[in-house]
Amino acid sequence: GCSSTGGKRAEEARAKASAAGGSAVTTPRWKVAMVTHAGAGDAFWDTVRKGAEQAAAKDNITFLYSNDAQTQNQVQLVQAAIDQKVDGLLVTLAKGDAMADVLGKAKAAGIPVITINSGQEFSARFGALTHIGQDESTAGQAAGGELAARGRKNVLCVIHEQGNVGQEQRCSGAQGRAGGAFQVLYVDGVNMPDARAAISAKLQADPAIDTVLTLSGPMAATGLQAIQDARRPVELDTFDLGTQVVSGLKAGTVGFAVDQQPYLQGYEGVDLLWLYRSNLDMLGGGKPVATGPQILTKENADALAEYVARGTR
Amino acid sequence: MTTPVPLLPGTELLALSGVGKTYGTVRALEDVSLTLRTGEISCVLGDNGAGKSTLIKIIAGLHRHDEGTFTVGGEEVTFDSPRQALDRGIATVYQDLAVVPLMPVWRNFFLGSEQGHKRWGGLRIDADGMRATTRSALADMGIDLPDVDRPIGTLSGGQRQCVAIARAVHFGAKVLVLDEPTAALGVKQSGVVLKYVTAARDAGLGVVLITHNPHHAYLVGDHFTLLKRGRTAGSHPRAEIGLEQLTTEMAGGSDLAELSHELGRPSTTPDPASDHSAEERPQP
Amino acid sequence: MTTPVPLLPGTELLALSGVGKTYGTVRALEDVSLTLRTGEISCVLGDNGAGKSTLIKIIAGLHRHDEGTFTVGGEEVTFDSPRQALDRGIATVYQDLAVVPLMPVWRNFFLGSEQGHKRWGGLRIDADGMRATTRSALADMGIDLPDVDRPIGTLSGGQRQCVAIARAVHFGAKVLVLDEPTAALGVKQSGVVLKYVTAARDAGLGVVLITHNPHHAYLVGDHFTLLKRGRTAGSHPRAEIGLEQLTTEMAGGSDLAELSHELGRPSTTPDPASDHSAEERPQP
Amino acid sequence: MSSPDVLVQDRERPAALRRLAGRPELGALIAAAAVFLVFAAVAEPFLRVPSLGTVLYAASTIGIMAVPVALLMIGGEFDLSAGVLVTTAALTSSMVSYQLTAVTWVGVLVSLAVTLAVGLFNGWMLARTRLPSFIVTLGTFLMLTGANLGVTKLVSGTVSTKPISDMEGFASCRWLFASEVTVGGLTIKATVWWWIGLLLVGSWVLLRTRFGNWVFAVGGDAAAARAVGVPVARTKTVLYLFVGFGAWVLGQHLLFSFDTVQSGEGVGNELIYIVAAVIGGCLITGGYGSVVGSALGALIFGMASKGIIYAQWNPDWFKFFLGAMLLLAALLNTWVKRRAERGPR
Amino acid sequence: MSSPDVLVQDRERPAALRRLAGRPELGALIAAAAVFLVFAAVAEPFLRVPSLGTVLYAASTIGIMAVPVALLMIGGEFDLSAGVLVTTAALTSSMVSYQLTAVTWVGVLVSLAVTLAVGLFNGWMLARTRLPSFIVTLGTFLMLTGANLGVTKLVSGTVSTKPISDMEGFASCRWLFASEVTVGGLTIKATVWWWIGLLLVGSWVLLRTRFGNWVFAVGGDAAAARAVGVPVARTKTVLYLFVGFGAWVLGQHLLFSFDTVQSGEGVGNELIYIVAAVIGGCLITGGYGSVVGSALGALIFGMASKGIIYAQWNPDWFKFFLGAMLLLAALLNTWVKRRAERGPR
Ligand SMILES: Nc1ncnc2c1ncn2[C@@H]1O[C@H](COP(=O)(O)OP(=O)(O)OP(=O)(O)O)[C@@H](O)[C@H]1O
Ligand SMILES: Nc1ncnc2c1ncn2[C@@H]1O[C@H](COP(=O)(O)OP(=O)(O)OP(=O)(O)O)[C@@H](O)[C@H]1O
Ligand SMILES: [Mg+2]
Ligand SMILES: [Mg+2]
Repeated sequence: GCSSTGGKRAEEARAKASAAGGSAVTTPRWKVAMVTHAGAGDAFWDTVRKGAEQAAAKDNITFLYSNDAQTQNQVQLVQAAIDQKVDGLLVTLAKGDAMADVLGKAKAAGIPVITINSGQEFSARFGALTHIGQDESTAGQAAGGELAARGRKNVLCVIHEQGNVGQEQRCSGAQGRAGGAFQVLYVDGVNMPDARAAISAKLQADPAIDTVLTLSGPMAATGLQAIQDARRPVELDTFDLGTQVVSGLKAGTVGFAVDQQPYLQGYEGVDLLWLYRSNLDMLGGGKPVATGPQILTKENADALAEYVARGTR
Repeated sequence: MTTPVPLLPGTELLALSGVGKTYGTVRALEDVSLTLRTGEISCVLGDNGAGKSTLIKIIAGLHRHDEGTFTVGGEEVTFDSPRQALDRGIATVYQDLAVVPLMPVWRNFFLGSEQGHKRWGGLRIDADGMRATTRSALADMGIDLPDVDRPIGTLSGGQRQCVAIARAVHFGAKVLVLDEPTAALGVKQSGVVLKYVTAARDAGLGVVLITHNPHHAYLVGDHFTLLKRGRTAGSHPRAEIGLEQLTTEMAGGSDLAELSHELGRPSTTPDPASDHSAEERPQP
Repeated sequence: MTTPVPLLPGTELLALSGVGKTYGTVRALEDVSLTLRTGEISCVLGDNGAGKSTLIKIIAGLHRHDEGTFTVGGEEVTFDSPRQALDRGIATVYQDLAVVPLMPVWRNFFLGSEQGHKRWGGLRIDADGMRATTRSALADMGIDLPDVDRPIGTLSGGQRQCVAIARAVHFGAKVLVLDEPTAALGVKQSGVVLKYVTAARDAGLGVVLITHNPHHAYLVGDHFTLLKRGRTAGSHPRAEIGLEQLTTEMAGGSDLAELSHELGRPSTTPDPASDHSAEERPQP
Repeated sequence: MSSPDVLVQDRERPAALRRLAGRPELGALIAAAAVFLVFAAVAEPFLRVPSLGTVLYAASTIGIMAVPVALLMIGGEFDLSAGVLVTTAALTSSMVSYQLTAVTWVGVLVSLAVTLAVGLFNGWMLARTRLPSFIVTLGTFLMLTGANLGVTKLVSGTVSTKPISDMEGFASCRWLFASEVTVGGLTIKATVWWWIGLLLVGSWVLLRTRFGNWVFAVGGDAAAARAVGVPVARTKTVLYLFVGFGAWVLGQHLLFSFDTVQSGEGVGNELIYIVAAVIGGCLITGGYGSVVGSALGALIFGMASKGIIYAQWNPDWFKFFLGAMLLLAALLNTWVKRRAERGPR
Repeated sequence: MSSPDVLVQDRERPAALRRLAGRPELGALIAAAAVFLVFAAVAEPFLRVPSLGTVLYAASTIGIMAVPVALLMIGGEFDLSAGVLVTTAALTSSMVSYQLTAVTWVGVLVSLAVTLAVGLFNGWMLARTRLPSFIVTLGTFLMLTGANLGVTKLVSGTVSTKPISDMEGFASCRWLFASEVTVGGLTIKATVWWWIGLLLVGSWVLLRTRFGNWVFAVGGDAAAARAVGVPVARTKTVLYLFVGFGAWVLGQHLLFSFDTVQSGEGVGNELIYIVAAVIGGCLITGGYGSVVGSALGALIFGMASKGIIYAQWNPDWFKFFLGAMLLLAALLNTWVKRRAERGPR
């Protein structure tokens, strides 16, 4: 049951499972909790969750999801999962050191932990079985390299959540490799009109900017609007996908997208926990499993469109 | 001025019978009855905390009574809001919640009864007309306020009271209810208010007047109800009671005269009878 | 009771001279002077909006005067806050901002002058002691309130006024300032307040008393200042003025007697002299 | 007895000046001018014509909501749900049109019904329970935040809506809510017209109608207003409906200019609307304020937040500058008002 | 003349019951019981002993701030900067210790100085400018949010602080602010003790001291309080200092239990503190409320937010449930209070 591409197969598995009146496996009904540092209503995390849910359906697992962007609340949510005596735990480590204590408790309670998405450097130290995800700095560097390769001279990196470590890492990673001038702009990610006006204002203020680098799918869409408002040929590049990113790639308004396959992070997380519990398997022997960065361009756009529309890429 | 009519045998405007009211654990009114007819001024007198304001608030629709019946024009009612009382023609001046401090004087004056502009079919208010009306209504009471756009909170206590009274008189339809209207007023303004009250009576309205001043009450009242600890301690038509008796009943036997005696001020009459009751004494 | 002392030649407590005050564009006071000595009751009278409350607020430290000088105990002062006035022994009862409605009666009574518990070195307040004091101070004024834990906002208008007065009297140090203390009070409570005022005078305090009631004023006052449109319209020691004259000056010539004549009520004396001035008439 | 007898002297001052000095928005006007001058001095791009369009757009997206929020505040109440209600409006419109495969106008109308229903709920809860509006609308705020996400996931399967730009009626809706005209380099977005329209209507209603009088009264002293027969609960409910209407307009703009809507948006904007109203001279306790002032508040906010970008100040400190700006504007505002009240001496 | 003469009849009711019925926190107590019962019925893990520890911990991290915020609200003012001030406290402590390579106690003390200084600034601005506290503290809120990020980036080069767990003094600081004791499966964190301590002190000060009397007075009617000589500005400033103190305690807890601090956190928590205070019976307009009530409010919030997790309700609807919970608790609260006031009839 270890799959690395898409949810199609998982969906079929689930369809088969439900047709058979149960799941595809015969292990007992385990309970796995995933606690992320996501804000509410974030498209990226929705995809992660979808992957996890589909794997859980297939593996006869009760899947519990909770999220909170604040460190102390995320810690409390992990603690609540431990209180519920779950059989496995998936945790994001965006807040690094802060999770040390509570993951120690999970270990003491005998709950296997896999870390996902961010915090690769902490994963092993906190006793996690493995880490599945993308190192944000590496992803940033990949973006920077691609920017340099495309000859972008003056890049504006748009951070939509001020003080978010992962976003800072993406921007600074890109800055390190991009070569040309590089600036950062903070916008309010939950207020799109304001973000749009802010990016336009920045483009108006600095005519030298030739590239806008956004850090999420929805922000890419807003960035495109702002570029339109500025009436200048500015290229937009982005992290993560989204319907508008894909159509942008197709139309040529979006240069490239750095993808980390969020679906895979959720799906594999659950699936690896199931494998560990049922067969004591561990992929890569416990070494971090990278799901990105993957640079997607116009060439990939057509192939991706269907999956993005479905919400699994 | 019209000739005095001690008790105009008009139609009954409102009647309370056996009314009671409890606030939480405080029994403010108990078994109080009162009838008001057209062309009659009914005075309610009593000590502090006797329940006078509570009685008025029931009539005005601000509080609901817990016991007894309250009829307006013969029909039993329980008001849910002052609007209902106003709609039945009961206009009230309250002792403590008269005005909205931050609003200009003229807006306060017309609050709830705004005057529409003819040309706009009443949708748009006629601000200038309302300003002018307010100015003249106040001037009639001896208050000259060229700038009726001032927030009413910047007026003196008495001036505010005057606005509230002028408003009630201006819009008063059938019943005018006044809670200690003259308390904060000077001699002159008190006189004006009392004149208004009699004018309203003569126009056929019914008036309920609360006051601590037996002189003011006796000057205009047709009927006197005395409250004590929330209960009716006396109910007399004018014919049955004199000012002296009224003052004595109100003060529970004591009086300022007594006090001035105690204080031993030189100006005080050694006469044990109330100095205030002088007007009751037979003419020399 | 002590023998009357028309004007006690005490030391000067406070003096205003040529004081003026403007609110925005409204000139509320202009060139007003007033002197208060120990053992003296100085009454301020005037029409609505004449500036009486403004004068009191300057003395109490609530507003600053714009013109003139204000000396307390011979020293020129400009108060920034009521605290400074209180610290110099000036206790005030205001016409409109007396109490904090949501606070229990006893907390209001002691507000700003809380009584510390002996055992706690004054850090912890002596709630029971304060409750008992409040209860007895109110009982002395004829208000029986077993539950002094009630929010003061649920008291009747007059009861609230009584608490404010009892408080000022209780904590009054050298100067007691009262703005229309008897306006909302019944005959009995008014009497109590006037007795307090004279008792304070007899104890050597100075009292500034504002009232609309010339009878109350004349009953206790040693000096009378008349305000009109913010200016001094008259300033008389008791010896120089009679009640009748005072009433006439206050009312600007008109009077209730005149009014009752106009109204034509049967009880009114046809005597053109004020019915109120009866006490001034030589004894029969 | 009817001779004028009370001293009220008005100092000699031109009537127009005196009128202005007494208006709640005077301070905001001067603060807005000051903010404009600061950025005109330090940020060269700020004065360019296209920049003006950007600033106006930013101000209008705040101002559209600031108008009803200011009216509500004058009426003595808060609405913490105003921010997410905008998102609710956009989500509803999008999902209804998409799911029914109907002309987008259907979604637009259903969305109006929903926002008005939320306004009605707020007003009704307030009147029935007599809870403070802070609590009631905080409840609605949380519930709407949850429902935005929950319903969207339930209906669309993802946390954002599906694109509807290829649907019938989209073009005309877009024209109404999200078009733009460019005159001599200055781009004016549709939101600016909506803003001006709401401003005029709101201001007229507040100052020139009976309902406006009631708004001042219920905010200044609800008990006194009730005592003279003003329908307090109904007045407040209408104000909440008006907030719903504003949210609907802005929500449709959001939808028809961005095509898809994220369900998590809008949180926190309610505070910005309130700030605009307060800077514009509304008293937080109600009973005093102006609609025009709220527009000036929105303009100050728009100029400050975009001016900092034009001035290219260190972006790390963006919020710091914004806070300092806000405090300074508010300070200037009160200082001016106090000077004006004291008169020309 | 001194004979009691006014009707005040107290119905026969046990004194203790009457006392309780009049207390502001009665409603919150019953609402808390109701929330507890709901989750006890639907969520099996909710009743386990370790869960109790988790709920208590969650409640304490709200409650520590809810105590001073409630006092401030009783004193008639808001503090929107309370949420980010906690982060400021943690950041300052961490960075000072790290940059000076000093014993962590140095950072802890400097942090206390900084939070108190912010409180002082809030109080001083309020008194000097007479702006509404909503605006003043919103300004501080934005400025602190910006400064948290700006200073951290300036000093640490990143948006979070460096770990300090290997520094001298860390262990003792951790013991004070972030230790835990486990008794029979129940883990009690240090924050719970701090919470109880602040609760007792706050409640005692409010109800039993002269200062507490002033707090009620300045919130109930600042003008009246000022008129009887209460130092209004000073009283409010002290309340802001107390908020600063609470933020310091919670900030140190965050630092010493999580080792590093993210500079962008804390935004939005100020509303939760206010909610806890209001559910606990504080009047939003000031002058009425209780400290114990704020604790019940924090407990309700802690139980609801964790109970939803234990009950395994759909997380998409989390906020919706939370909002509904809040509204129901507030409704129950007022209903109980009104019943209690009406007496046993
Ligand atoms: N805060 C204020 N702002 C503007 N004008 C004011 C203010 N307070 C009082 N005034 C005005 O100053 C004048 C004097 O008012 P003041 O309150 O002193 O009168 P008063 O003699 O106490 O009247 P009353 O007997 O009615 O209480 C009045 O015209 C009043 O409208
Ligand atoms: N809202 C309330 N809650 C509780 N008790 C109240 C409330 N309003 C009035 N009372 C009590 O009811 C009694 C009657 O009050 P009311 O105001 O009717 O007296 P009143 O006759 O108008 O007195 P005054 O002459 O002093 O105005 C008093 O004991 C008062 O304390
Ligand atoms: Mg009364
Ligand atoms: Mg006065």
